[in-house]
Order: sequence, then C-alpha cells, then structure tokens
Amino acid sequence: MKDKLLISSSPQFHHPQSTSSIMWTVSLCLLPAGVWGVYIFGLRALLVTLTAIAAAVATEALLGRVKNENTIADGSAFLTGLLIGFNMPPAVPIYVVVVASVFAIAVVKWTFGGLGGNWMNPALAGRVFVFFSWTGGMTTWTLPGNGSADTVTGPTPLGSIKAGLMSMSADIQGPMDLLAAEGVPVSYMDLFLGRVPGSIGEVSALLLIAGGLFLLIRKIANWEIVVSYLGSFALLVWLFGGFRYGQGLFSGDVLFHLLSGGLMLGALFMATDMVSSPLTSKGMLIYGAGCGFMTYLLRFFGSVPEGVSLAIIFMNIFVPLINRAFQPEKFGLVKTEEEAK
Amino acid sequence: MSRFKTFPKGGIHPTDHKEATCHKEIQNASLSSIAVVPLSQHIGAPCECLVKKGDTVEEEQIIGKAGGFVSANIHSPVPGEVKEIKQIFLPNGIAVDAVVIEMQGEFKRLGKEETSSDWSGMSNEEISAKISEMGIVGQGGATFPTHVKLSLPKGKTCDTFIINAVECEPYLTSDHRVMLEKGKEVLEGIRIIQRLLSPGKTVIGIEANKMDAVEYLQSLVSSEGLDIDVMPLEVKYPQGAEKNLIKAVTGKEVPSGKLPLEVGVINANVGTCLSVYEAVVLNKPVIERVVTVSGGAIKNPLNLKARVGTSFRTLIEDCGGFSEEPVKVIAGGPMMGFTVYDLDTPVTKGTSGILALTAKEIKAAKPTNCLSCGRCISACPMGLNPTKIFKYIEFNLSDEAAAAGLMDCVECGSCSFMCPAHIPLVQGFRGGKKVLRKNSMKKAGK
Amino acid sequence: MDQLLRIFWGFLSTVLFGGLLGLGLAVASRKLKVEKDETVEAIEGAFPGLNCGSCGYAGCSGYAEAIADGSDEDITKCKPGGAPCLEQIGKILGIEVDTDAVRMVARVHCIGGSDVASRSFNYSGISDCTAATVLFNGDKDCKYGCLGMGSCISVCPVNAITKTANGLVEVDQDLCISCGKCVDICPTAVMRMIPEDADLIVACNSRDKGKITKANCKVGCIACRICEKKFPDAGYKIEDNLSFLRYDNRGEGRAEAADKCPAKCIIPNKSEKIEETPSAG
Amino acid sequence: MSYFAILITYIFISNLILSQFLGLCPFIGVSKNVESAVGMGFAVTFVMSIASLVTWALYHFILLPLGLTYLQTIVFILTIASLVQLVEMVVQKYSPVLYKALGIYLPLITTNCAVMGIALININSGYNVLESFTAGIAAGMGFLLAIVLMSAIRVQMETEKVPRFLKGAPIAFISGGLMAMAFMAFDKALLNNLVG
Amino acid sequence: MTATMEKAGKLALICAISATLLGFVNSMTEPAIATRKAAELKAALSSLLEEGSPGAKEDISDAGSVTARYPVEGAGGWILEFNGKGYGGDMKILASYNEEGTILDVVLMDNAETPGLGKKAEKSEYMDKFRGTGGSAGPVPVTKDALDSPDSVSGATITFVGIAAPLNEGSAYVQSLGGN
Amino acid sequence: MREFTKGFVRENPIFILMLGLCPALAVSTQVVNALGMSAGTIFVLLGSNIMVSLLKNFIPDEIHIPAYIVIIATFVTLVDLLMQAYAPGLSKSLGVFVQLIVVNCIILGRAEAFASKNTVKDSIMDALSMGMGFFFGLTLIALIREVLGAGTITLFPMGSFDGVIEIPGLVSAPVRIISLSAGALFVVGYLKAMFNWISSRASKEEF
Ligand SMILES: Cc1cc2nc3c(=O)[nH]c(=O)nc-3n(C[C@H](O)[C@H](O)[C@H](O)COP(=O)(O)O)c2cc1C
Ligand SMILES: Cc1cc2nc3c(=O)[nH]c(=O)nc-3n(C[C@H](O)[C@H](O)[C@H](O)COP(=O)(O)O)c2cc1C
Ligand SMILES: Cc1cc2nc3c(=O)[nH]c(=O)nc-3n(C[C@H](O)[C@H](O)[C@H](O)COP(=O)(O)O)c2cc1C
Ligand SMILES: Cc1cc2nc3c(=O)[nH]c(=O)nc-3n(C[C@H](O)[C@H](O)[C@H](O)CO)c2cc1C
Ligand code: SF4
Ligand code: SF4
Ligand code: SF4
Ligand code: SF4
Ligand code: FES
Repeated sequence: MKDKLLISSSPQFHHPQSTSSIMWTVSLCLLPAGVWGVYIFGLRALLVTLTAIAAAVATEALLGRVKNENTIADGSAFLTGLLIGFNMPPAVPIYVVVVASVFAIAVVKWTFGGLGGNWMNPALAGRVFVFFSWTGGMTTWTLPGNGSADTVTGPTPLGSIKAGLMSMSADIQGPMDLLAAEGVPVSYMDLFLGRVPGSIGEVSALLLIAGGLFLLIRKIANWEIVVSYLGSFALLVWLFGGFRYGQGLFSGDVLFHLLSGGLMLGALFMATDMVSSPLTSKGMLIYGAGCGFMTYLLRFFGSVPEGVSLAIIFMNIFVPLINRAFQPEKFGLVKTEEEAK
Repeated sequence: MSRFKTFPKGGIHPTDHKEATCHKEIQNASLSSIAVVPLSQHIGAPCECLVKKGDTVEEEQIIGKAGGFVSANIHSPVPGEVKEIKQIFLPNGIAVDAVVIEMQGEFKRLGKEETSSDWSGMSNEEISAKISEMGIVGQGGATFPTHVKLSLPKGKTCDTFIINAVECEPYLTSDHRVMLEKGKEVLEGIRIIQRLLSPGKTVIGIEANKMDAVEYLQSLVSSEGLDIDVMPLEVKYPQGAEKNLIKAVTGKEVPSGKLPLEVGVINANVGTCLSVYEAVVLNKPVIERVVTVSGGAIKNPLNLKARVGTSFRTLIEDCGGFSEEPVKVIAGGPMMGFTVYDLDTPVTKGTSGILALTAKEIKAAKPTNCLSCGRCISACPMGLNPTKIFKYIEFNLSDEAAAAGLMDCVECGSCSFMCPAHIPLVQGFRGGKKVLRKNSMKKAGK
Repeated sequence: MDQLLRIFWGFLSTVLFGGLLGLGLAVASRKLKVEKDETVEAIEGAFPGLNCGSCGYAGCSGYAEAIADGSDEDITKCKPGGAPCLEQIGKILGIEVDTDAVRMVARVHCIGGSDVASRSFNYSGISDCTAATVLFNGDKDCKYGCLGMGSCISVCPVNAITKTANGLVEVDQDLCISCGKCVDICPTAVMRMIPEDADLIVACNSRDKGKITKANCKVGCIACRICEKKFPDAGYKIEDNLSFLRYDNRGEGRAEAADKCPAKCIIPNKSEKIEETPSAG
Repeated sequence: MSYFAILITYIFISNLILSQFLGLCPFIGVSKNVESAVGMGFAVTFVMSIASLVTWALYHFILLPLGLTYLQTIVFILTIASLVQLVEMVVQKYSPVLYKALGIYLPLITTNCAVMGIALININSGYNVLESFTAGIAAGMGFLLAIVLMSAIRVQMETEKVPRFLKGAPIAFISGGLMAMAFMAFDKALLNNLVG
Repeated sequence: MTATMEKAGKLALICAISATLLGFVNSMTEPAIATRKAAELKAALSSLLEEGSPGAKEDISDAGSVTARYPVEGAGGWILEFNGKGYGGDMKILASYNEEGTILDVVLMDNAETPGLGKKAEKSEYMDKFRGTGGSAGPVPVTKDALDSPDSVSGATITFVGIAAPLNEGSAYVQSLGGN
Repeated sequence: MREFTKGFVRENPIFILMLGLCPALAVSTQVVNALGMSAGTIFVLLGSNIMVSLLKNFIPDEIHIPAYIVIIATFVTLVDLLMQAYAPGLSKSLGVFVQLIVVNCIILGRAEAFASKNTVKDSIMDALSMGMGFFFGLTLIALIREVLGAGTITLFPMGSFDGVIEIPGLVSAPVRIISLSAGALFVVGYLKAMFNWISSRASKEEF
C-alpha cells in the first residue's frame, strides 16, 4: 500500500480538461474545415497540410530531445503545424511550408522556452515570416476545382478587391458589385460555404463557425476575444467600410467582410490561442478590439490583401503590457484603501 | 442568474459526488483496539502530555493539557493503558507526538442514557470555560480553538454570527447529515454561542444542494421562534471559505490579512455548534466526530461517527473495504484534503472525511508548462493571479510573489483544479509561503 | 580664393563654437560641481562584477554605493570576491582588514542516495525540494537528507551544482563562489559551508536517534560516539544525535576515526566522488 | 508630407528601432524593466524634439549660407552633446521631479545614434522647421513605443523557461525581430492609402 | 578664471585644428564629388541615347510627375526626369523619348525599393517591357495585366505601377511638346 | 598578442560588449557594405585612439568629452568626404551610417575607457583589436544575412568578376526577410546566444 498510494498536494482531483485534451480537441474542431479544403483544392492541399504538421512535430521532437522533454503528446506542435498548413495557399512550394513550421516551432516557440513561453502566435509568425520572404508563392491561389488534376490559379475575393479598387469606375456600390465588375462571380453563399480561392483551411466559414462554436461552448476559446474581435471589426466595416466606394457612413458590407479571407479562422482559432492572448477578461476584450481594428486597417488600407495574420501578431506584442495593466482585482483590497483614507 | 446569493469573484463548479453518502444515516464506527491520539489536533501550541508509558487512562480523561492560550485540551477517547508515546505524521505533514492507548476497561457513556443539564443558569464565563475545558476546536477544517474564537476582544462587537453549513467540498456530507439528524442540538449549540456573542443577527449559510436541510432547519427555527436566518446559497466552491461566505452573506469584504471580526463577523462550522452543545449540555469533550468515508474505491460509502484515534483502516473496513485499488487516500475533502500513505493514520478532531479515489476520479495528467489561459485567475476567489505568483516562486522571486498577494491565498485549490496544464499551483504556494516565513524569520533574527 | 574664404569661415565659426562651448562647460562644471564619488567606482572595480546578489544588493554597484556612503559598514559581504577583494576595499577605505580567512565552499552533507536511503511514499508533484517538503517533509524516510530535486541547482549563479546518478546533488567546489545561496534555499539544511581545504566531512545531516537513522538509511550517522570518544583530539563532536567535525583544530586521528566509523559516513571532502562512497551493509 | 503622415511614418513605418536601426544600444540596455523604459523613452523624445529644432536652425542659418555643410557632423554632435548637458542642468535646477524621472537617462543619450540620426534624416529629407520638429517628436514616440513594449516582453520572459544562453540580450533581439516583423504590417503604401 | 579660459582655449584650439583640416580636405573632395556626380548623370543620360546627346537641363514644375527635361541634341526627342511613387517612397526615373512620344530607354535612379523585389527594376532587362511603347507605338503598359509575362513583376506591382504611370504621362507630355 | 586577439571573441565589441549595434545591423545587408563600414570604423577608431592617447595630458578633465567628440567627428568627416569622392557606391549604400560612426558607441567608449589611460602603442593595439573584432562581427552578420536573405555574396568588382557570387538555389528564392530589418535582429540574437555559449565554456576552462 505504502508505495502504491500517491502523495500529492491538494487539490486531489481535477477538472477533466488537460493541455493535451484541449489541443487535440481544437485540432479535431479544425478537421472539417481542412477536409473541405482538400475536397475543393485537391490532394495538393492535403500534402501541404501534412508537410506542415510533420515539420512542426519533427522540430518539436528534436528540440524536446535537446531539453530532455517529450512534448509531442501535448498536441500543441501538431496544432501549430495544422494551423500553418491551413494558412497556406494550396499551391505553395513545399519548402515554404517547411520553413514556416520550423520557424514557428524553433524560433517563436522554443527560443522562449517551449510551450507557453512564446509571446507571439507561432503559426501566424511562421506564416508571416514566409509571406515576407516568398511573397509570390504565398499569393498564388488555386481556384476551387473539386480536386481536378490541373490546378487553375486566380485571385482571392479580397485580392480582386484590392486590385479592383485601384481602377474602379464610379457606379460601384460595394465589394460584391466590384467583384461582379471584375468578372469574379462570387455570392455570399460561396463565401459562406467556401467555394472561393484562399488558404486551405480558411475558406469554409460554415465549418469554421461550427468548430469554433464547439470550442466556445467548451470554454476552450474565450468568448471575450471572439466577440470583441468580430464585433469591433464588424462595427468599423459597417461605419466606414462604404467610404472606399464613395458611400457614406453606415454602409459597409459587413457580411462580405466577415465571411471572406481568414477572419473566421483567425478570430475563432488563432486570436484565441491562450498562450499569446491576455490573461484576464478585460485584457481579452481590449486585445480582441485591437485585433479588429488592425484587421480593418490592414484590409482597407494595407498593401497586402489580407490583414488577419498581421493584425493578430501585431496585437500579440501588446499582450505583456495588457497583462500588466489589467490584473485581477484582489479580494479585500478595497477596504484597506478606504481605511487608509 | 441564480436566485441564491453567492460571492462575486471566482469560484468553480466541480462535480460534487455527494449522492454516494448524502442519504446515509450516521452510523457508529467500530473501535480499534489501539487508539493513537495525537497531542496536537488544532492550530496553535501543541498540548502538554499528562500521561506516560504504562499509565492507565479513563475515557474522557484529559491526557493533553492545552499548551498555551491558543491551544485545546485533548481527552482520551477510550479507556485503557498507555503503550507508548511516539512520533507520527499527521496528514498535513506535521510530525507530532501521539499517545498510543490500548483499549481496556469500562466505557462511561456507551449504552447509557445521556444526562443533560440546563445551561440557562450558567454565566458566560462558565460557558466559555466549559468550551475551553472540553477541547473544542473548529470542525470546518481550520481546527482553531473555539473558546479563543468566541472570546471577543475588548471593544469589538459581533454584528453577524454566521454558521458555516456550506460544506462545499465534494464528497463530504457529514455536516449535511448532522443538520438533518441533529438539527435540534445544532440549534441549541447556536443559541449557546448567541448568548456568548450577542450578535446583531445570526445566519446559517447552506449551499442550495442541501435543500432538505434548509427546509428542516427553517421549520425548526420557525416552530421554536428563534432569531436565526437560514440562508440557502448558490452552489459554488469555495462558498465555505470564511471570507467568501461572509461576502456572500453580508456583502462585506474582509480586508486582506485581517480577521472576519474586522467587519464584525464571527463564523463557526455546524459541527462546531454541535460540539458546543455536547460540551455545555451533555458535559462531553470532543472525543468523536462524524466522518464521511467515500470515494470510488470504497465499497459501501458511509457517514460514520468515529472516535478520535481510530485508524483510517478501521473506518474503511467498516465500509466494506476497498472495491478496487485506490490511487489516493485522502484525509478531508478532495479540494483541500491531504493524501496519506499510511492507513494507520488516526482520525483527529479535524477529520471531516476519508476518501479513497480511483485513477478515473482524480483525472491526473502530466503537468505541462503554463498555457497562460487565465483559468486560474478566473477561478481564484481571492482575486489573485495564481500563474504569475507561481512563476515568481518558481524563479525564486519570493518578494515579488509576496507583493502579488501570495499570503492572501487560502489554498482553496480552485486554481489548480482548473489548470489545464495540471500545474500543482497550490503546492507551489505552500512552498512559497514556507520560504517567505523562513525569510522573515531570518530578517527578524538579524 | 573662394575656397580659402570658406575654410576661414569654417575655422572661425568652429573656433568660436568650440571656445564658447569649452567656456560654458568649464564655467558650468565649476558652478554646478557634482561630487562624483570616485570611491564608488574604485570599490566597484574591486568586486568581481558577477552581480550575483549574494551581498544582498541589486548588483555590485548597489553594494559599492552602500559601502561608499557609509550606509553599510560590513565590507565582507561579497563572498565571491574573497580575500583579494576585501584587501582592495580595505585599501580604498583606508581600514585594516583581516584577510586570512579561508575560502568557504558549499558541500552536501548527505550520501544517502537512492541505493541506501529508504523512501516513504510515491511522491507526485513539483520537482523542487522546497515544494516537496510541504508533503511530509519530503519523500525520504530520513527528513534531514538531500532530496536531490535541485532547488540549490536553480539558485546557484555559477552552475556549480549538478545532480548525481543516485538521486543526490554535488557541488563542484572549484566553481563555487561561496555565495551561500544554495545553503539559504536548501529546505533540509543539508547544504552547509565548509572551508575549501577541509580534509574530511561527516556526510550526514540526520538528527534522528541512532536507531531511527539506521532504519532510514544505511550510511547515516548513528551517533555511536566512537569518533568523539576514541579520538578526542580529532575534532569530532556529537550534538543533536549527529557528529560534527571541526576544521579550526585538526588533531590526531581524524582519518582513523573515519575508518572506524561503523556507518562509514565520514568521508574525504574532495578526492572521492559521492558515487564512489562505500555503500555499507 | 503632412504632419500626420510624418507622425505615422516615424512611429510605425520607419520606426527608429524596428526599421531604421537607430538607438539600439539603449533599446537593449535600458529595456530590462518597464519603469526605466518609460523614463528613457520620454527622455529620448524630449531631447530628440529639441535637437531637431536646434540642428535644423544651425544647418539652415549657419552651415548652408556659409557653405560649411562639411562641418555638419562635427557641429551636430557637439550641439547634441552640449544640449543634453544643458537640458540636464536646466531640468536639475528647475524641476527636481522631472530630473528624478529622466535624470539618469539623459547622459546615456549623448552617444545615442537615434538623436544624431534623426537630425541627419531631417536635413536629408529636406524638411522645414516644423516638419523637423514633428519628425523629432514622432521618432521619439516610436522609440518610446518600441522600448516600452520590449520591456514588458522582457519582464515577462524573466519568468519563462528560456534556455540559458538565450536569456537577456539574445531574447531581446529575437523579440525585437518578431516585433519588427509585425511592424512590417505598416508600410508606405498603407500610409499612401490612408492619407490619399 | 584663467583656468577656465585655458580650458575653453584648448577646446577652441582642437576645434580650430579640426576645422582647418577638414576645410582643406573638403576643398579637395568637393570638386571631385561634383565632377563625379556630373559624370554619373551624364553617363546615365547618354546611356539612354543611341544617337544624339543630352542638352541642358530644364526644370519643370507643372507637368505631374515630370520634374525636368533635357532636349536631345542631334537626334530630336527628349529625356525626361520623373519622380515616381514606389513601395519604399519616391523613385527618380530617367527616360528617353523620340519625338512621337515612344519610349526609347528607361533607367531607375535613386530609390528605396526592396532588394529582390522592387530593386529588380534597376536592371536594364526590366525596362524591356517599356521600350518601344507609348505614342504611336501603342500604349505604355500601366497594369500588370497588360504585360506578356506578368510574373516578372509579381510581388512588386507597386514598383511597376510607380514606374509605368510616370512613363505613360511622359509619353503624353512629349506629344504635347511636339518636337524640339 | 592577447591585447590584439581579445576583440575577436572574448571582448568582441558587438557580441560581448554590445556596442555599435546600430551600424552592425543597418549596414549588414551586403558583405561589401560590412567591409566598407569596418574599414571606415577602423580608420576612425585608430585615428581617434592615437590622438586621444597623445593628447591625454593636454586635455583637461572637464572638457574631455567634447574634446574627444571633436576629434572623433573630425575623423568621421574625413572618412565621409573621402568616401563620397572616391567610393560613391559604398557611400550611397551606407547612407547616414557613415556620419553616424561618430556616435558609434565603440569609438567614444574606447577613447574613454582605453586610450585616455594608455600609451599610444597600446591604444593602437586596442584600436586594431576592437576594429578587427567589429570587422569580424559585422562581416559574420553580413555574410549570414546576405547568403540567406539574398542568395548572394557581394564583394568588390575586380576585373571580369562583377563582385557578386550567387549561391545556386538560394538566389532564385532567398529567405528575403533575413535581409530586412526583422532578419537582422534574428541573426544578431542567435549569434549573441552563440557567443554567450562560447564565452561561458571559455570561462569554465579558465578556472
Ligand atoms: C486526431 C487525434 C489524434 C490524437 N493523437 C493523440 C496522440 O498522438 N497522443 C495523445 O496523447 N493523444 C492523442 N489524441 C487524444 C487522446 O485520445 C486523448 O483525448 C488525449 O490524450 C487527452 O487525454 P486526457 O483528457 O486524459 O488529457 C488524439 C486525438 C485525436 C482526435
Ligand atoms: C477553501 C476553504 C473551504 C472551506 N470550506 C468550508 C466548508 O465547506 N464548511 C466549513 O464549515 N468550513 C469551511 N472552511 C473553513 C472556514 O473558512 C472556517 O474556517 C470555518 O467555517 C470556521 O468555523 P470553525 O472554526 O467552526 O471550523 C473552508 C475554508 C477554506 C479555506
Ligand atoms: C517586405 C516587403 C517588401 C516589399 N517590397 C516591395 C517593393 O519593393 N516593390 C513593390 O512593388 N512591392 C513591394 N511589396 C509589396 C507587395 O509585395 C506587393 O506589392 C503586393 O503583394 C501586391 O503585389 P502583387 O499584386 O504582384 O502580388 C513589398 C512587400 C513586403 C512585405
Ligand atoms: C484555442 C486555441 C487556439 C490555438 N491557436 C494556435 C495558433 O493560432 N497558432 C499556434 O501556433 N498554436 C495555437 N494553439 C496551440 C498552442 O497554444 C500553441 O502551440 C502555443 O502557442 C505554443 O506555445 C492554439 C491552442 C488553443 C487551445
Ligand atoms: S489556491 Fe490560492 S491562488 Fe489558488 S484559487 Fe485558491 S486562493 Fe486563489
Ligand atoms: S490555469 Fe494553469 S495553464 Fe492556465 S494560466 Fe493558470 S497556471 Fe497557467
Ligand atoms: S542539497 Fe538541499 S536543495 Fe539541494 S537538492 Fe539536496 S535537498 Fe534539495
Ligand atoms: S549557490 Fe552554493 S554552490 Fe553555488 S556558488 Fe553559491 S555557495 Fe557555491
Ligand atoms: S550604435 Fe549604440 S545606439 Fe546606435
């Protein structure tokens, strides 16, 4: 008996969620969107995703060995790899994917002490790193073709809009008009279901929302971040989104902007990465709002068509400061201050 | 949200597992032939040992005399002969001397009619002296000597007297059963304490998962016309922690580092009230208490009335033994209790439960690095930042940890319970407090 | 001509500029003379500059300032600096200092490795000695021994401490800078400072009675008093059920006592590694 | 360029630290805790804005008319050095509170290339006096932003399991690199779109 | 006070020596720098021309991105200097036109484009897309889509447009001038 | 000899003393820039160290900083003017950083810390050592950044060699971000870590 009984500090039992169950659950919730990506972009999308995962997990294993830890089973490297895969265009060169994963795990994560140490989102940092290095490869998009062998390239809806805005004629009322004028026939339903070019895992808003809702219900993703991110972004688009089309206030196409690009993937699965987001509710609200503002700024004014990755890693920089500023309120502190008066 | 009151910040909702024992009447536990009676069963100075090897002791004889103002007498739970005085470890890890008594001779009360005396004629001093003599300590877990708590310092008054009937720890049902089965006695005990404190008002705080007890006590209170408010509270751990209970009941916050009396509150556990009744009315010292024996590895979980000094093994055998190999045996509840490695560990005045948990129940996992998820922060009822404090301790930054509120931590375990990384935060805090105490002693020494 | 004129202008304006500046600075430096304390710099120069914090200040400069402005009169707090540093500071401050103290180093006074000392239970929790002691004072039956989880390792500023194969730690005395941090943190107080030139140590820290010690650990000091009684000049002294060895007076029979020790817990300080200690019994 | 554009340019797009590499020594040296980072940031902003004005005036009223632009380096550095000393003395004399806050950082600024750098950039960009002043303030604010963010990150990293050899300066550099990467979100094109 | 004066004097002396030294060096390097700059410009200008030679510079301030013009002596046509808007800020562009406004040659001068992206435009091959366009020879390509191989500017569209747009303007400008 | 070699690793100005970081990062996009910058810096360092150690008794303490600055600035301006006249390409790609040699912390730092206290001969040694250390550090950074970030190694054109070595494979798709600002910080960060590691090993061996 003596040696079999476990001696440990209280509490003696535990909430069912663990790091690994959380990571694997998130991966599972992402799976449908990934399956969809493979379905419409073909096996190349699968290859890209698997390469990203393999490179991330292999890097994690290697660095874990140096530090004498085995951290594969916690699933965080798998998830990072999966998300990197999801953030890649289907036709991206394979070496780009590998570099993104290695950078994410080795530089962004392990340099700062491995899981939990990183203050920036590894997957997004990896993506941005390769984006700035191989912009061409990272902006060549595959048209959805139900996996036919010969891929055809074409711009993403947001990309078409960026280009179209440069030479827009006067009678265009909003993004959907502009797309029609550019000869890119896209409907809201296409955006919602994911029948548009884009990164492998970002196109299907429907499946991402379904997975994200599950995470929200399970309290794995924080509602504060999701709500303030999507809310502030939608508000800004609604208020000022019309200006670029010569319209007044309150006329932005919120639906189009919510459904296009990597916003859903970013807001539900990446801004909510607990490691690189703030600790307290208030902090999370501020952070989410910052992400929303930055996404708006970059989408409407930036030189790159999409702003979600950059918006999130930009806000990551502020997280340590936010954490200092928004500490929990200590119990029993108010009274002592009154006393002092 | 809920129609019941609660404290606003933090708190968690672990599965309560109380259904295993909450309907089971209190039974008498077996007596083990050897009683091991630790000489310190309370917070404060250990007792002075009054017996030596070979002495014969009677049941209820004082064998340990209170070793100071903050201390409580210890009585022999059984008649018999002192075999030896040896050092043992209590579940909280403290090494104490214990008197080992081999049971022989006659019991005083067993099988006899209880004789009760009327306390209405006693003076407050006499009551206080009785409580002190009978060695009553708080049975809510802190085991603070009750006579000390009930003697108001000069110039302080008690506005509210709160009876802590929350029993927020999962599994445990001893207070619940005491209220159902000894409701009248408990109320009488409360009235005795009311006499001592003359509080503005008296509130019994009970979690809403014990509505039968609420209704029963309410009916007793109204039939006897007592000035006691029975208040159901939302089910949330740690509702029973005194500062949180006070916040829930009165809305007042006890300042950091201060006692409840600072806001005019005194609180006592249900079991403590029962002991007060027994001491004053039945003239009976604390030699037994109600212990919940439960957990997935126990064949037939029960609420047992056990004598102090009885081994855990005896109680477990009373419950039919183990149904499967337990992974942990715990003294107390799963949130605040201590694991033991030796089933010969004796029951003490503070033992509210004995739990034998299986691997499936404890849900252990290998700790990983902190994910900064902030769950510990939202769980902490004291409004602390557990992850930050833990990291300070981990990196030997004790001063920073103290500044971040380490000493305000009540070790409720909410943070560790929620932590997905399974970081033993509370263990870190206890180690950190140890270091702080060491440092301050060193400073004082200089 | 034009060129020459410009050179002249440049010359003139720079001269004026420089002259004015020099004048201004010279005047200002006289008017606003801030006493720049050279002793601070000198004292700081005397320190080894490790910023290890063993003096109790935030860094070497903090201690230097405290000495210089007289707020700290104890000039011996820099352990790593040792005698040469003391001497230098003494010179700077013009005071006599006693510098023949031997360098002290840390040493774990326990050889009760996993092979010889018994364990009470199956510990699950933080791998840190201080944290481990909140549960029954650690998982060894002997409550005075080295728990081997290395709290000391994490505080040592020079990485002088390493874990051994049998669940203890050992100090590389050549690296040790005598800061004493490991001694401070060790929850069982098994880490103690000894002179660098110590010949032998009693490698046990158990204050339990002999019988209990023996049950807990095969190489524990059982306080049999053989060393104290048989070799009265050797400097052994039993206190609290444990033999202590003095280093200021090294009389006859020190090594012989080690031989006679039934527990074999008196071992040479340096030549033998902990792993190679005789596992008696 | 409009003043707004200058502000955005030097705070975000051409941030002194993260894209121009000016003033790295204090950026690495004084970012170990947030309080001193804030102090240093304000001190730099203060000195930079004044230095921008003074060097602009010197250049346009003395060096240029006299054809002495080749003495630019000598004159600027001397001016900045004495300006820093002067500021230190004046602040010390008239605002002990401010001196306490900024005092210890002022001497460090003398050999900070950021101040000299912004003076040279002002001249090379052909700014007028107010534009120079704005650029000075904006550059200072960019420095302040970067160093404060960096210090918060570094303080957080103090309690993370950073590998031993990466602790301290390496982590600061690599964090700086990640920050620079995120700041690449801001480019001239964004500014052009924003201000038209 | 004499000590103070002495210090001031010494500093002044050091300054004086420095200033004088620099003055002399400057008087040597200044003309060298000036001639070098002129030569560079001349080289750039004449590299744009197969026949004829660049005439005197005339600054232009009212023609959009055109900042200066040089009449081509001997062959007719113009060399124009533009200020284009690139990714990294302003770019200085020189281009030669025949009298019909057709582009003969282009060079990218001072710029702050990104190495590997916009900087590719410094290479002579890059300008192939513009040579022989404009005026009667067909439109200057001003969007990526108008190119035969848009790949060659992918990832650096801003630079491309920043060069193409002024060139297009220049073509119209030359036509508006109508011969020398 | 020890005085000379100290700059390479033990007291490397960039990686150990952490001085002169700005030029180290800013001009290290191409090897040729690093070489030019190092040459300029060594020249100034040498000149100012010599002058300062010569004049150390002549310069009163109160004005030593401005005096050193004037001396340094003079040498910097010399370099600047000469470079503009005779190495225009280099001058252009180094930009304001030539003038910023004046605030390069290494130079004033060495003048203060070394030359003002030592003989001319030792000061020359020190200048060379620090200069070589700066050269070594800067070139290392530039080499890594240019190879990875551009896929080339740019040296001086000589004869038929146009000065650019192309690394096959990398040149067509280099890790461009390494040649941008972020990449510079990454490279210096990891090199600094490497130096920490080397010097901690070295100090262990010395014990
Ligand atoms: C696609 C998928 C792959 C998984 N792979 C692993 C794995 O490689 N290692 C592992 O420990 N758990 C893996 N799991 C999750 C486990 O089944 C289990 O849920 C997890 O370890 C959490 O256990 P816990 O709740 O006890 O912490 C995987 C789950 C899914 C959905
Ligand atoms: C986290 C925590 C939970 C507690 N839960 C209870 C409880 O459920 N019931 C209880 O009576 N005391 C509980 N206590 C103890 C009370 O804080 C308090 O000590 C006790 O009610 C005082 O009464 P006593 O002196 O009669 O024991 C808890 C304490 C802590 C720190
Ligand atoms: C680091 C970086 C440097 C860039 N440099 C240039 C550049 O020099 N020239 C340019 O036109 N665009 C530059 N860009 C902008 C984009 O690469 C490009 O303009 C945008 O992706 C649109 O181009 P596309 O339509 O050809 O894909 C740069 C972007 C980044 C991130
Ligand atoms: C809700 C959630 C979102 C996550 N998002 C990301 C992500 O965007 N990028 C990533 O690298 N890891 C993500 N992770 C995994 C993990 O937090 C990450 O690997 C750590 O940042 C590594 O320290 C996520 C985890 C969870 C639970
Ligand atoms: S154990 Fe302490 S820190 Fe954790 S939740 Fe409870 S009070 Fe807060
Ligand atoms: S709950 Fe655990 S993982 Fe989450 S922040 Fe707290 S300590 Fe970290
Ligand atoms: S010497 Fe002390 S601190 Fe070090 S490992 Fe042993 S018990 Fe732990
Ligand atoms: S911590 Fe201990 S071993 Fe390390 S240097 Fe200090 S005294 Fe020596
Ligand atoms: S070189 Fe030191 S601040 Fe730039």
